[in-house]
Parts: sequence; C-alpha cells; structure tokens
Amino acid sequence: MQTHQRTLLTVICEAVLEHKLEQALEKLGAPGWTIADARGRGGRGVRSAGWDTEGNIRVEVICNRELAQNIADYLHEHYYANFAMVCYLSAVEVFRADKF
Amino acid sequence: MQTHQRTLLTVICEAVLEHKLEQALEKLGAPGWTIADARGRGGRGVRSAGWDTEGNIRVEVICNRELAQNIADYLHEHYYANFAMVCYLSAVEVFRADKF
Amino acid sequence: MQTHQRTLLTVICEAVLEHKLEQALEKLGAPGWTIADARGRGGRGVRSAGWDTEGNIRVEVICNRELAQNIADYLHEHYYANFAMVCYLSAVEVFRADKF
Amino acid sequence: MGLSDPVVLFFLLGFTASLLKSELKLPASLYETLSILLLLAIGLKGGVELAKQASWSLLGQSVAVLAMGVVLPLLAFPLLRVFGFARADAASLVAHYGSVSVGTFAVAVAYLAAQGIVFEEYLPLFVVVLEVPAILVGIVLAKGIRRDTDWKALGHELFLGKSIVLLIGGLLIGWIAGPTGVKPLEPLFFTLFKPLLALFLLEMGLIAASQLGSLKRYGVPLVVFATLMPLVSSVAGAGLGVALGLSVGGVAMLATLAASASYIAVPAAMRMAVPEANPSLSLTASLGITFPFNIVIGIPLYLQLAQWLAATL
Amino acid sequence: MGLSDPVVLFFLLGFTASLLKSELKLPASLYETLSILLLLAIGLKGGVELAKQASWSLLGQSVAVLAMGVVLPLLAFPLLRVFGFARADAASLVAHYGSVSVGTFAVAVAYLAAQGIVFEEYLPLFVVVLEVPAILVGIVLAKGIRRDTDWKALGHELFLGKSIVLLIGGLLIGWIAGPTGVKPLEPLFFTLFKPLLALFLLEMGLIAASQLGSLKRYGVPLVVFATLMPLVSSVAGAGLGVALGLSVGGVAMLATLAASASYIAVPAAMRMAVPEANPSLSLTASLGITFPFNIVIGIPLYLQLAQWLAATL
Amino acid sequence: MGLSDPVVLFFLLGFTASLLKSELKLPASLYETLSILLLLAIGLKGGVELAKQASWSLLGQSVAVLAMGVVLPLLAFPLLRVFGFARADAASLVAHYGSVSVGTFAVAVAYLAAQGIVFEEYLPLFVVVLEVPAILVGIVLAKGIRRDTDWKALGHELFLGKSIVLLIGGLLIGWIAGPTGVKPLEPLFFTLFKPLLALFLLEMGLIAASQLGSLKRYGVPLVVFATLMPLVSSVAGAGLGVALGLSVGGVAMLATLAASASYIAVPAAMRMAVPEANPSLSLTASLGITFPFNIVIGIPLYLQLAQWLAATL
Ligand SMILES: Nc1ncnc2c1ncn2[C@@H]1O[C@H](COP(=O)(O)O)[C@@H](O)[C@H]1O
Ligand SMILES: Nc1ncnc2c1ncn2[C@@H]1O[C@H](COP(=O)(O)O)[C@@H](O)[C@H]1O
Ligand SMILES: Nc1ncnc2c1ncn2[C@@H]1O[C@H](COP(=O)(O)O)[C@@H](O)[C@H]1O
Ligand code: NA
Ligand code: NA
Ligand code: NA
Repeated sequence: MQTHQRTLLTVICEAVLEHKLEQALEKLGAPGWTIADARGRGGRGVRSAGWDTEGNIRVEVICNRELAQNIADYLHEHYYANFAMVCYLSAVEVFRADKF
Repeated sequence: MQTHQRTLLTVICEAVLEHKLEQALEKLGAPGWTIADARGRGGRGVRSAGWDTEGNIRVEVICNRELAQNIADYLHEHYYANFAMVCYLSAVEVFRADKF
Repeated sequence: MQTHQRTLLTVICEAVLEHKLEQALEKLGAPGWTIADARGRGGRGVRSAGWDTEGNIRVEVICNRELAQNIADYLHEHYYANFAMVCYLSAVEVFRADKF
Repeated sequence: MGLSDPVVLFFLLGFTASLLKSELKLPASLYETLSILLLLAIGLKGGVELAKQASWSLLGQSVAVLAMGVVLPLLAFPLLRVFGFARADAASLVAHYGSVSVGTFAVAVAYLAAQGIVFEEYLPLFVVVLEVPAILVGIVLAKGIRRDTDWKALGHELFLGKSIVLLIGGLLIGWIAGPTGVKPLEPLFFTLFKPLLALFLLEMGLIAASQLGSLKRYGVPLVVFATLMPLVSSVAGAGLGVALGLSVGGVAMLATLAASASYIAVPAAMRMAVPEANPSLSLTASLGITFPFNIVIGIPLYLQLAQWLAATL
Repeated sequence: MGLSDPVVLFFLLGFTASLLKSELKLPASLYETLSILLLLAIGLKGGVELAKQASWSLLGQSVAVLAMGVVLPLLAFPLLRVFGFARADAASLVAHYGSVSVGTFAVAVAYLAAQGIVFEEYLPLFVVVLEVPAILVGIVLAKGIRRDTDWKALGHELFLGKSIVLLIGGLLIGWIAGPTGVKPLEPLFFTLFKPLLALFLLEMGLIAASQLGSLKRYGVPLVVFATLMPLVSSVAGAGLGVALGLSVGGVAMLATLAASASYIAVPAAMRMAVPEANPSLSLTASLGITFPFNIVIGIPLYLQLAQWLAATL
Repeated sequence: MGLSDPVVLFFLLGFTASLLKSELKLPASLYETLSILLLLAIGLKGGVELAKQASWSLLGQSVAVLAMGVVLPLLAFPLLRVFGFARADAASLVAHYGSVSVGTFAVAVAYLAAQGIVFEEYLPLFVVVLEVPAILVGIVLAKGIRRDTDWKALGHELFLGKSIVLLIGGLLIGWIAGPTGVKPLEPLFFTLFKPLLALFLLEMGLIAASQLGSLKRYGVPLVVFATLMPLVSSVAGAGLGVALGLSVGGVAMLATLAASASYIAVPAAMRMAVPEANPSLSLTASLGITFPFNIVIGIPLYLQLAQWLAATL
C-alpha cells in the first residue's frame, strides 16, 4: 500500500483537561484522536498519578500539518498558562489519505 | 553508541484484537512489540474504554521498513473492514542493529 | 507558533526499573519525562504485565540530541545486560525552545 | 412492582446519573470484581444444591432447557430478517437473546427472596446450560456451516470464556465441597450477595444509559424487538417451566432466564466469530433496552405470569 | 484521645510508611471503591432517617447549616488576603474549608460510636448541604460575578460531581427503600463500615504524608491557617449546633463538619473554575495538615467542646 | 487430604483454567487488594495476641526462628551449586526458599481451622521474622560482602517493602488496639478471611499454572529442588517447633513456614540487588511448583508430621 505524509501531534497534559480537550479537538475538526493515561515530571513538577486529579494523559492526533499547528496554538492560548502541558509534532506516514 | 535507521509501525485498534494481532506479528516475524491500553475516537465512533470490549490498544513494532509494510498490509487485509483500526509509520533510530 | 527541532528518546523496559530510571534522568539533567504502563515481547521473552513485577513501562524524554545519546549510553551501560530494555530515538518539533 | 427494591433503585441511580451526564464512574476493576463474585456465587449456590440432589430427572430438564435455547433464536431470526435487519446483525441479535444475562438472573434471585418466594435451588444450572447454545445458533445463522469457520478456536472461546468458567467452576466447587464445606465462604458469597448486586447494578445503570446514545441511530424496530422479544420468550420459558413441573418461583425464574439477553459472553464471542455484525446494535438492544426493561418491569411481570399459570392450570 | 482507635492507627500507619518512603501503595481502584462505599453508606444512613422523620424543622435546620457554609468562607477570605495570599489562592482555600470532608465525617461517626455517644441520625443530610455552597462562594470571590463564567457548565460540575451524586443518591435510596428495604444492604454498608474506613484511612495516610513535601514551599502562614481555621470553624459549628438544639453528639458532629476541609469535590471543581489558583497549595493545607489534625486531635477536641457546652449552657 | 477444602478447590479452578488457556483473568487491583487484606489480617491477629502475652520467652523463640531462616539457605546453597546452578541463580533460589509465603501460611491457617486444630496465636510473628533474613543471606552469597553493594538502599528495600510494612503495621495496630479495639474490624479481616483467601487462591492458581510454561526450559533439577527443599525444610521447621515446645498445631505451622517459598517480597528485592540472577527461574520454582505442592500435598503432610512427632516424642 502507498503511504502519505501527515503530522502527529502529541499532547501531554493534566488528566483533568481530558473532556475540554476532546471538545476542542472536535471543534477544531480533528479527524480522530487516541488517549492513554500517563504520569511524569516537567517544569510544573511531579505528576505521579497517585491521586485523583494528579495524573497526566497523552493525546495523539494524526492530521495535516496545518491543523496540527492550529490545535497546538489553540491549546497554548487556552491552557498553557495554568495547566501542566507539553505539545510536540512529528512526521508520520499513513495508509489512507482520506482518513486524516 | 552508533544508531541505525528503522521503522516504527504503530497500530491503534480494538482491544479485542490483541491476541489475534500477537499471533499475526509472530507469524510475520516481528522481532518484538509493545502494547499499551488506550481509548479514542475515529471514523468508527467513540471508543471510551468504559466497558469490557470497548477499549483500544496501541501496538508498536520496531522493525525494518519492509516488514512494517508487510504487517500493515496484512492487518488492512484481515481486519480493516470490520474493526476500528488505524496504522501509521514513522522513522526511528535504534542502537542495536541486530535486534530489530 | 514557531517550532524547534529536538530528539525524543523512548525507553521500554521492566517496570521494576522505574524508580532507578527517574533518578538517572534527574542526574543526567533531563528536562522532564513521561511514563506509561505497557506490556510486550522482545528478545528477553514475553512481559505480560499479569503479575506484580512482570510489566513494562514506556518512558519518553524530549531533549536535545546530545543528552538523548547520553541517557541512552548510560542506560545501556547500567541496565542492558540484566534487564529487558529497548531504546530508540526519533525527531520531533517542540514549540518552546527553552523548555527542552 | 419491584421499583422500590434497593437494588433496582441503585440501577435507577446509575441510569439517571448517566443520563444527566454526571461524572460518576465506577472503577473498571470494581465492575469486573463484582461480576466475578456474582458468577461464583450463583455457581456455588447451584453446586451445593447439586450435591444434595443430582439426578437423572435433572439431566432431562437440562436437555429441555437447552432445546429452548436453540429453538428461540431460530424462530426469532426470520422475523428480524423480515424487519430489514442484515443477516449478520439479525444472527447476532438472536444469539444475544437466546443466551442469558447473569445480572438479570441475580436480580430475580433477590426479588424472589424479598417476596419470600422459594424456587428450585438448582436453577443456576440452567444459567450454565443456556449460556452457549444460542451463540452457536447465531454463528451458523450468520455464516452457514462454512468450512472456513475455525470451530476449534470458537469452541475454545465459548467454553473457556470468563463467565462459563466461573459458573461451572463455582458449580463444581459447590458440588465437591458440599453444604458444610461452602459454609465458611457464605459471608462473602451469600451474606454480601445483595449489597454487591446493588453496586453491580449501579454500574449497569451507568452503562445501560450510555448505550441509549446510539438508540436513535437504530430507531423503532430495535426498540420494538428489544421489548417484545423478552415478553414472548418469557411466555415460552414459563410454559416450559410449567411443563417441567417447576414451582411458581421456578417458573418465574425460567421465564426470566428466557427473557434475559446476554451482554457479556455473547458480545465478545460474536465480535470474533461474526465481525461483520455491528456490535453496537446488539449491545444497545440487550443492555440499553432489554436489561432495564427486565429489571424494572419484566421480573415482577414474569412472577405474576407464573402465579397466574399456577392458579389457572 | 482517639489515638488508639484502630482507624486512626491505620491512618498513622499509612502516614508513617509514606514518610519513611516505603513502597506501600494501595491500588487506585481500591481507594475509589472505598470512597464510593463510604459516600453511599453515609447517604443511605441519612436517607433511612429521613424516611422516619422528614419535617419542616429539619428543612429550617438545613437552611441554617447552609448559611454557615456561605458565611465562614466570606469571613476567612479577607484574612487570607491580609496574610499575603493571592486572590485566586485565597478564594480556593476558603472554598476548601467552607465545604466538608466525608472522610473526616466518617471518622467522627466511628469515634462517637466507639464512645457510645449517639447523634441525630439525619446529620448526613448536612454533609450534602455543606458540600456545594462554599465552592460557589470561592468562585465568586476569585472572579467576581463575571459574565464570562460558564455558570451552566459549573452548575453541572458542582451538582453532578461524583460525591454529590453518591451522597444524594444514597439519601434518596435510603429514603425510598426505608429501614426494612435497606436491611439486606447492611452487611456491606454498615457492618463493614469501620474496617472499610480503616483501609480508606490507610490510603489517606499515604496521600496526606506525600503532600507534606510541598509544605516548606508554602511555609508558616499556610500551617497556621490550616490548624487555626478548623478550630475557629468548629466553634462556629458547635455554636450553631447548640442553637439548633442538637444533642451533644450532634453538636460534636456539626463542629467536625465545620472544621473539616474538602479534598475531593472542591479541588476538582476549583481546578476547572479557577485554574489560576495553585491546586497544590489548597491540597497541602486540607489534606496534608487539616485532615490529619482533625483525625488525630480535632475530633476528640470537638466532642469535649460539645460536652463542655452542654454542661455550661 | 486438603483437596476438598473449597480454598484448595479455588486454587485448582484457577490452575486448570490457566492450563486450558481460558481467558479468565482477575483484575490486577483485586489481587493486590486481596494480598493487602491477607497481610493485614495476619498481622492484626498476631498483634492482638502480642497484646495478650508479649514475653521474653517469645523473644527467645523469635531469635531461634530467625536463626533457622539464616541457616537453611546457607545449607541449600552449596547443594544447588553442585547441581550446576550458576552462583547468582543458586543464591536467589535459596533466598526465596529461606523466606516465607504469606499465601501458604494463610492456607495453613484455614486448613487447621477446618480441622479444629488450634495453634499458638502469635505465629504470625514468625512470618515477619522469617521474611527478611534469607534475602540478606542470598545477597551475600551472590555477591560476597562487597563494597559496591548499596546496603542503605537495600535495607530500605527490605524493611520498607509492601509485605513487611503491612505485616508489621498490622501487628502494631493489633498490639496497640488490643482485642476490644480490633473487634469492629473483624467482619472484614476475620469473618471474610476464608472467602477472600479463596479468591486469592483462584488468582494464585492462574499465575502458578502460567509459570509452568518456563518449566521445561529449566528441567528436572529445578523440579527436584522445588519439591525436595520444602520437604527437608519442613522437617527442620517441625524439629525446631518441637524444640521450642510448640503445640501440634504450632509445630505444623512452623513446618509450613519453613517449607514455604516467597514469591512476592523476595523476587522484587533480588531483582534489584542481584539483577544477574534469572528471575524466571526462582519464580517458576516457588510459584509454579512449591506453592501448589504445599497447598495441595504439603500442608496436610506437615500436620501429620507434627502429629506423629507429638505421638512419638
Ligand atoms: N522533556 C520532557 N519529555 C517528556 N515529557 C515531558 C517533558 N517535559 C514535560 N513532560 C510531560 O509533560 C507534563 C507537563 O509538563 P510541564 O507543564 O512542563 O510540567 C509532565 O508532567 C510530563 O509528563
Ligand atoms: N486521526 C487520528 N489520530 C489519532 N488517533 C486516531 C485517529 N483516527 C482514529 N484514531 C484511533 O484509532 C481508533 C480506530 O479508528 P477508526 O477505525 O477510525 O474508528 C480510534 O478509536 C482512535 O483511537
Ligand atoms: N521490535 C520491537 N518493537 C517494539 N517493542 C519492542 C521490540 N523489541 C522489544 N520491545 C519491547 O521492549 C521490551 C524489552 O525488550 P527485550 O529486552 O528485547 O526483551 C519488550 O518487552 C517489548 O515491550
Ligand atoms: Na434469553
Ligand atoms: Na468545613
Ligand atoms: Na521457607
């Protein structure tokens, strides 16, 4: 099968944002996303997932480069100041161009 | 240490496929794999992991480009029609050439 | 927002190493990390996460290329001989250059 | 009406909370633990009874019950096809309804106990008997008896699935250990049965309501099927119960078993065996409609049916 | 002193283990399960009592208790501002302390039971009443009554959060099912209440001690606030209890409720509604200082206060 | 024979299900919860007894038991070396077998209770005493007393591991709270002990059988060691029990403790301290062979040994 270039946006942030994030992704037109639980440490301290609101989630969105940028911009604007959060992009190849 | 180019195949699909997928990976000669639980949304709706059979898994296989293509082809042929599933490839560098 | 090139180091290893790994990452100066639970199969057999000490973890560190190499070297030297472990690098773009 | 029984109230609490989009959620492992305990409890209870009275007549009854588990799906299938359901979907639906729901059975146990009505203690045996046959019927209906079906893998899936192993395991343990051996286990499996069932139903309420979201996608025919099918099946079950000479409580229980639809064992088995069937369709019907219907309305109704049959015949 | 009560000892075990950096950890889902059971148990107990004696006077008492939940945060806020806390942080802190801790309430229940002291059985109702108002006060203090606050989303968050739904759900189930209906649930919710509470406190000890790490970052003012605030609030609560004509046990319980600080519902709500407040600050205070303080020192003290008031007035 | 005791039957159910590759699986957090409860229950029971009869003679007995925990691994090590095991592997194996299995102890408690045989209630103390020393012996055997061993980290690992903290914590709580203080905890820790143990053994059966897969890799020497070692150790344990003047039940319990092999605390500690040892080797032996052997055959045998010794001496 032939492959097509897309961008993978990965967001690691406080678990408490999950619902808001999903709403934002839907609004901004993300074709889909995958979420997994995580823990970690960053500029805003240890997030050990030992206590209710204390865990992280790891969200992945495969889409075109422009949308990935848009989503990242939106998240930075709305949540970066007050929530633990990290975003990064990487290049991936997908098999169905129409899906992403 | 020196690094070597390999391909990372990531598969996100229904958790119910875990066992079949492992059998397929073994058959096709994957040198190893890593699986984690996930949830998400895609073309085939929300998969919220709230109910027994309703979660996703996220499978990673590091191997050479050709094998990654083979595995992806195999999965598309066998499961794509009836199961929620997404595959993508990315470029990685590994440290032990003989291992992957 | 502008993006900056960084390296993503991913380590998949026995869960029992989590604490030691965190100490090593801190010592070597990693700017942060993210950990998730995983299971899998590799050269050192099946790790099914079904029993206490039997699971894997998947650790991600975003940093500059040199540090990523350093960490990988350190881990290979200290743990590779006796523990199930896989490391690989990939290229990512981050949004805040100062953070990583 | 069973509506004021606390276990039903727990179900309604979960159902309402979910409809109101409350963030209430039970940990997945609690739900799993509860279902393991219910399956073992039901198995143990049946096994203790077998220890007291295993007999040839019981074997005969089991065969009759098994036959019902084969015949009901066969009758329902053409009807669903007429209503426009795709072959695979119709087959999957009848597999769900021909099999049984252990949660529904447990609520009926609690309901009869609260009413002070006894039933033949070996009825859990019929839960085991009814679990598997309808799945086989469903698969054959979907695919025909094709060569490419991996019957070995399938048999493995069916007879070594979680619920069957726990039910049969509980049965065997109860049977071997007998009443005195099982006695020290009672504080967990019998004394705590009802409160654990209440918690289980809280979760079932949450899940059942979350299935309703997909209801409008499938529309009226599914709702009609998911309420009529249990009513019709309950009459068949009650009839068989009377024919087998069961007590009023036993007739009500067999009617409940017939009326109940699986939402654990069957979805998992059908997903692998008939992947082209839409899993959400069957789950919406069995979990979103039939389960609440049976819990809140059905079970009291089936008891009345049994009492009416006893008074009439 | 309550120190030799086993539930307090379990707390101290967890606390010590965590300070010694033991690797002891309870599974997250066990903690969730325990808190669900405690919330339901407290709700059920209150509901059964409502079934016996719902009345207009009870409604009046509830309104008075609610008023206390509004007034205490309003009084504490300016004080915190004077002590140099940022607006959002001060608002978040008073929201935590104006609301209640179900864990603390449960320990007080166990403590009074061990002392053989009865209290008005409907007191769980006041847990429900006190849960929400302080959160609203905190939000308004942080943001003013601004147009851009999404009050609809907020109301949803507040009234459909996990703890409120379980407390009110339990209350309603207890109320509807009544004493006889709830009887079969007692083995889990009442007989096992104390040992389950002990396990819960083991986990709370682990968590409370892990909060102490951030203590030095916030320093003396926070420690002073987190020990003085419960003492002052307890006097207010006890005073109100006397004014409402509660028994000695009831006065002690209301003092405990006033003195307790939320660490479940409020943190979650404030994180979304006032994200600029530092969540770790409030949690360190309520969970790392006030909770242990109340469990080990506070509750026995509040009982003595209640007894002294009864003897004096 | 213990074979018809329901807890053993639960073990066999899990074992069989796993051999048949059933998909039955208990949630990981349930297993963790059960092991926490068993550890606490055993600790509490011992602590209550200490509250009644702590004495110098008990201290003396503990020292003797501790000595056994040091000597047995020292004797077994050279034998294993002769049989061709690598130094690190032999050291790790004897650490596992010199330490104890709380699960095996719990089954013995249930077995003696079912037989109506009493034993010295302070025996849980010996579980604590035996847990750690063999690990130290194993490490020294593997590495010598080397400078580069981080003894501080190791001590932390050993004395603040989950099982030791819960056992000692339970002991202390039982000791401080005493019989009346612990009374309200009994419904969970004592009344439910046996059914919770049954569930625990269901999971142990699943795990034990899954270890058998690696058996053929290690072959006959491992099987021989894993069945002979408990037999030999049990004789040592029984001998010591007689020497200490224990009752028949006490002798059987001490024999069981000696015969049992750790599969929780020791694997975790050895993995970090002696990483060059193959963890799967020790776990296959202790969990896949010795645990089932003790549960099904060993414990009844050790009781007979104790009875025979009592009759003979
Ligand atoms: N350099 C990094 N590499 C990988 N993950 C990171 C890194 N920095 C932060 N994270 C993750 O992102 C979360 C939020 O980061 P922060 O906002 O910097 O506290 C952390 O809890 C980590 O899980
Ligand atoms: N664009 C996407 N980005 C990330 N994950 C996706 C995306 N689309 C689908 N997925 C994941 O793949 C699963 C199956 O996708 P689908 O078959 O499209 O329903 C979903 O449940 C998601 O977890
Ligand atoms: N080729 C691979 N692709 C993805 N994950 C792998 C691969 N090989 C090993 N792993 C993961 O790394 C862990 C340790 O590998 P090993 O040390 O080779 O046993 C395994 O349990 C897998 O989770
Ligand atoms: Na049925
Ligand atoms: Na308060
Ligand atoms: Na031993």
